Amino acid sequence: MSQKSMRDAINDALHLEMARNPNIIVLGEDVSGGAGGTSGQREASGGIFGITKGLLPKFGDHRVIDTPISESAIIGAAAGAALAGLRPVAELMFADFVGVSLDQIFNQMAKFRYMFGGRTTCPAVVRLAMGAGMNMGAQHSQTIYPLLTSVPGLKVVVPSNAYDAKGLMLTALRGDDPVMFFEHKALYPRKGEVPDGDYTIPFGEAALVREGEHVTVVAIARMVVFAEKAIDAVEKDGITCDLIDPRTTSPLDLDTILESVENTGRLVIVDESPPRCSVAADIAAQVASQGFRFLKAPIGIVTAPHSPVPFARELERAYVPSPQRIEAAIRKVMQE
Amino acid sequence: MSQKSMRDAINDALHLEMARNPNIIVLGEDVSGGAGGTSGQREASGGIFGITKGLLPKFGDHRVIDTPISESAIIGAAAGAALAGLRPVAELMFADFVGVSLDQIFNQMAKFRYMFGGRTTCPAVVRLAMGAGMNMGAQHSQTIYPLLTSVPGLKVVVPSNAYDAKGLMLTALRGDDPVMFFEHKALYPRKGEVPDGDYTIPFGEAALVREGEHVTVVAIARMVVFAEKAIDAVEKDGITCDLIDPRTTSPLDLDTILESVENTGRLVIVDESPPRCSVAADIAAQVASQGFRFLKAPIGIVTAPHSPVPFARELERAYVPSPQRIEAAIRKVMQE
Amino acid sequence: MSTETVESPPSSERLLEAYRKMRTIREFEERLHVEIQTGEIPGFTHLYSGQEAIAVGVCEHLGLNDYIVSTHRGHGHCIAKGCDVAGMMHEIYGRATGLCKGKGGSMHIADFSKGMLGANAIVGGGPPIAVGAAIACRNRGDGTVSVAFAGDGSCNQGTVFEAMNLAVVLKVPTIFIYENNGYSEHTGVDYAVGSKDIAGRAAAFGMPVEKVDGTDFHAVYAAMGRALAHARGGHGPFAIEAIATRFYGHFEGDPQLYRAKDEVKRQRESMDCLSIFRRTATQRGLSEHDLDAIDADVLALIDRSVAEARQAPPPAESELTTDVYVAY
Amino acid sequence: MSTETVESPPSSERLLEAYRKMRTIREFEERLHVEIQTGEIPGFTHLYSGQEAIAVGVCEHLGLNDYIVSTHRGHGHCIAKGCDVAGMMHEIYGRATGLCKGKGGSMHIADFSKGMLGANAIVGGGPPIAVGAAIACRNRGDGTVSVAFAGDGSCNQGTVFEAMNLAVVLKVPTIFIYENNGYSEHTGVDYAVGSKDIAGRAAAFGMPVEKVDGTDFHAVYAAMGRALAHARGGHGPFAIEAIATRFYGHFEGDPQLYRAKDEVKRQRESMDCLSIFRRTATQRGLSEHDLDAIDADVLALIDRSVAEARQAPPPAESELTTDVYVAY
Ligand SMILES: Cc1ncc(C[n+]2csc(CCOP(=O)(O)OP(=O)(O)O)c2C)c(N)n1
Ligand SMILES: Cc1ncc(C[n+]2csc(CCOP(=O)(O)OP(=O)(O)O)c2C)c(N)n1
Ligand SMILES: [Mg+2]
Ligand SMILES: [Mg+2]
Repeated sequence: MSQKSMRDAINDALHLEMARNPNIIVLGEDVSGGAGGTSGQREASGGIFGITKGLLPKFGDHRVIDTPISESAIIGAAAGAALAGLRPVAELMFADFVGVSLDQIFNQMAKFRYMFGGRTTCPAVVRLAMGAGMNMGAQHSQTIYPLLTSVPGLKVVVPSNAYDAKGLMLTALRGDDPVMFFEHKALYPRKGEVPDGDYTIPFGEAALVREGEHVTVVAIARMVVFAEKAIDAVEKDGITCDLIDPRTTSPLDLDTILESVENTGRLVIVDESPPRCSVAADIAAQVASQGFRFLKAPIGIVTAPHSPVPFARELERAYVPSPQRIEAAIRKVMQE
Repeated sequence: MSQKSMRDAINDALHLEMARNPNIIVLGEDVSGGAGGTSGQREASGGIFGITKGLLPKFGDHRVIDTPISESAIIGAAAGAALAGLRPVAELMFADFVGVSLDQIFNQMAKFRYMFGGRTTCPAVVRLAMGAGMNMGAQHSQTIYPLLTSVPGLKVVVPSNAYDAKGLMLTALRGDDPVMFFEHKALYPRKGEVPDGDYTIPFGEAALVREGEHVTVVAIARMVVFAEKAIDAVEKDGITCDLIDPRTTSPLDLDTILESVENTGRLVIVDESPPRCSVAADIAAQVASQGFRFLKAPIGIVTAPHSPVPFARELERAYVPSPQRIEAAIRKVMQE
Repeated sequence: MSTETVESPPSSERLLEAYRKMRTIREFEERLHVEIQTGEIPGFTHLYSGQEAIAVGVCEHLGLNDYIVSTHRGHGHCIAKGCDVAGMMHEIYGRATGLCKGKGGSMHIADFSKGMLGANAIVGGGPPIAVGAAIACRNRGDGTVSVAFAGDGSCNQGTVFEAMNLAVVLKVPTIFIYENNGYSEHTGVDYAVGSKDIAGRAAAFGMPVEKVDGTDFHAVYAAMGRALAHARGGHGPFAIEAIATRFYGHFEGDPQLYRAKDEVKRQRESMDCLSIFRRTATQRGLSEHDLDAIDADVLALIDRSVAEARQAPPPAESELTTDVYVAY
Repeated sequence: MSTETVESPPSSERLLEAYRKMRTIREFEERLHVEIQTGEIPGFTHLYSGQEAIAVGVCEHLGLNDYIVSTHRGHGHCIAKGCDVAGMMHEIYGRATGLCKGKGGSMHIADFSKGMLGANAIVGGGPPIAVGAAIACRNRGDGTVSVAFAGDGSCNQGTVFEAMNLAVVLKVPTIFIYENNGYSEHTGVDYAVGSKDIAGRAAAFGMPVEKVDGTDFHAVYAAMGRALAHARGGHGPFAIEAIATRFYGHFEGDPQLYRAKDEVKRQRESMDCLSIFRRTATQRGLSEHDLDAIDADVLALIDRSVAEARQAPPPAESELTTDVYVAY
């Protein structure tokens, strides 16, 4: 057990599993870096976010593959390699780049197993760095996971902390379905206790991060951190909350959410995405359909506004759901 | 006024507006057809679905532009032409092809106006043929509109009949935002009364297709047709329904839905898409949040299953929400 | 896999096998053309008639561990790679007994036991997948290769270019087969491909290319032999542009207004790879009698496949939500 | 627009103007390099230092009605096309007074009054947009053109290939400027571009290409003159591959481990377009004194821009939901 950043925790999982399973390959832009450079130094990068550091020296360039800027080919190659017996981990770098590679994700990878009558699987992992908070502008700050949660055939992982990230990555690397592994950029440096060895966290099992009586709060990825702050704030007034981190949005652990809502009667959902067809909306709909009788108050939904992510610091700060907005939503459902 | 298919109604709108506004261009694969063919006959196609028939002879090949199979370039060119003062109408053919062109839709078109501080608009229309029902398999049968409804900056149109299709298309061609115009393939041949002349239908204004007392049914595109059958069936037992056709999912006319739910207390939503992060989920969430006090029963949600679209006739029939399933959902919310 | 070296001319056993495959493809498609008119076959179907020598000339070199990735017009590639013909017919009819249990259909036939990684209804969808499979080949180091079939129209899709560059950069054994049949849907290749040809583009991406007559099995076979020697030798990708024509419309039901009136008729006379093959068959030591016997065999196989497919059961409704991760 | 014909050598007024633009870009970037270290500038920033002669050599030919489409490394293109320098600085600081009200930032500067259709943070996002703008140019029939700037790395993105083919097919006046600065992020062009060069690819797509020294303003200017004559003459697209280098890392903060230790130092000595320009300036009838005066002017402008930008107000919170269709 040691204190590790989420960045190191994911890196750790890749190291562990690549050592264990020779079929795992990693590919993407600058996952190692330095190819064709004048210093002769490979590993000049280790991934723009450093997640694939140290893999090339250990596993060589047949397994750690730097690619040109060709996201469709990167994801397509991952899909094809998976059909041919490998277990590729493709780095898409910014989640926003699903724009240039969606076909290979949603028409190919996601559908192979079904279209081909179950005669194959497609065990590929796509890693996507997501989220606002670093003023990277409208094309480098989106959350995207709602879009991929809507696609049958994909599993979607949205860790909120280092421990979960490692365990979920190890699960992803051992599963048989394509996995979209979302890493929130603002969480990369956040540290937590992470065991050094092997452990997995099953998909479709939410974490009950906090226990309380009055309100169920469901929050995703970085929003878990913000929700904790909001819950701390309302606790001073005697309002206690269940805080549920779904960890994977597909499969979604609806049971844990419904059980909690049965106890609390009140639900607030926090999602950094714009509101329409979001995962927040998705969870709200499922509860309104399957847990309606438990609800004592309207469902509180806290999301970004329905606008692109703005650049300026002040605007971006206002864009991302804040602990204060979450707090207000909790108080509001308590008043009804 | 004359009986026209939805196909002809959309064609009509294009003819009308292209004659009126010289800045409108149409581009896509085989929108005319025959270029480079050995017969010398242009207009060999008029669009794979015949929607752009007759445009080339009237408006010439500077305005009716056949393209190679390059969807990113087609949509990107539409985006660029729109910035440069034209009003392009790009045919994506099958909606499923957003996979190979999403970036130009969601990172470019959708965001220009915002990213560039309101200094430009991007008046482009993208036409997408969607939906199951013709056994075209997993990559040619999806609905896709939930995915694009989630994107801030896009307007999303989902007509259910010929009359609306023409009026909504004329609105699309005169607006200043990018519009995703979804045409359900199974609706193309369906006829309805369509005025010959000019008329527009505003975005964000739902149609109240039927009026009733007991249940609010919201249905989208082809599902409106199926919902009518279901409503006919339950009427025999004295259950009457409001049937609301949102016509556009972005903007969404939530007010009309909320007003109706205030009267009926019961809501069933029908969406041909898979369930997760669907427009059905989106509407349910908004009602559970903003119209909770009106609800007397759990919200009924009728969607496709969370699977790709299967090929075989029997399976595809089971995939698409049927009048029977809608009827069952209406009866179920009445029992609670 | 062939016992000949990849560059030697084919044995007469192989030639007979090649003829059988080409004839099977032809009769499969000709029969579909008829059966589609009964309305029993769901969806829409793209026939490969006219291009048989390409699929077979390429695949006759391949073993079960070599991969191919196909297109929307994939029946020929499937048969050439050894997919079960009856299983294909059942699939096209949407039967539970189809190669993909009736869930895929004409545009999504795959058979992983044969190294056939799937037809693809997205134009340009296949080549990146083939490059991925080639990474697996390279990493296994067993001399296997991966082949991407792609049409002339697909050669304008960005994914195809990306795939070529990636294959060159990684030096993986991908062979790109560009089937130039003159049309993408209702548009001629001279319009849609802005450059002189497709081969020149592949060359500009940095790989060796050959341009061959796609109606001549022997020409395709020979070029593929050289491609294979190159790829198996660890020299990276190779491309072949094969010129042929399709004897039917883009899909069944296409009125083909873009084609000169007698074009198909003329092409059936001058560009039929089966007639062309037969013309020199005896010189190559094959007997007319053997070829006729194959023809009869093939017709019987197709008859049987259709008859069975018509009677076969549809998939059970429970199949709707199997073979996919689902949770609700 | 220039009164000279596109193919004649530039007048001394134009040369002074070009020098001013190049110097402005250089000082803008050098200053940003310093200011970024204060932490006051949000986001991440890609500097154009070293490539100035390309942007300016190209844009000096263009009028307000000609379009350009830019990249993530767009400051140079903006300045060359005439965007307000202070407005750009304000934008990069995220101020309400920025060219895009602070909502775009460094990677999303646009100025439609100047024909600058936008920087683009998606590699390869721009070229298709430029082809669209060229359709508008063609349809207007006013002789205007549309220019796509793209990096060597972007030349592996499918969208760029699609754009080239589409421009050739439609014969629209798009000029593709490939800025080969040797790197895409931390990867060298010799690795990522599998072919011999980028120019050869463009040629294979069917358009004329020139390869020029991108550190030599005069070479770029001359090539662009020929490109423009071609495009304005209705002959369709044209491509230029311009070789240069970037004097900084991929983005600010890049430790550049992929570059030889003294590479940048050597390049600053031998590949600095400003020194190179100055070397022959007097021969071309420009006085050292005039150039020095421009340098002083430019420094003052940059100083003023930074000082003002630091004081300028942020966008109002209401801006969060303006300039976008919103309704829920
Ligand atoms: C991405 C995509 N765009 C468009 C289509 C529609 N489409 C199907 S086949 C086809 C023509 C393909 O032409 P070519 O590659 O020459 O193959 P051929 O049909 O001649 O075998 C088109 C445009 C598609 N299926 N996928
Ligand atoms: C689609 C996409 N993929 C990857 C990136 C990340 N990225 C930004 S700049 C860059 C390198 C671009 O190289 P090049 O085109 O040579 O331009 P340069 O940075 O040298 O100006 C990459 C990979 C991106 N922004 N967009
Ligand atoms: Mg073709
Ligand atoms: Mg570069």
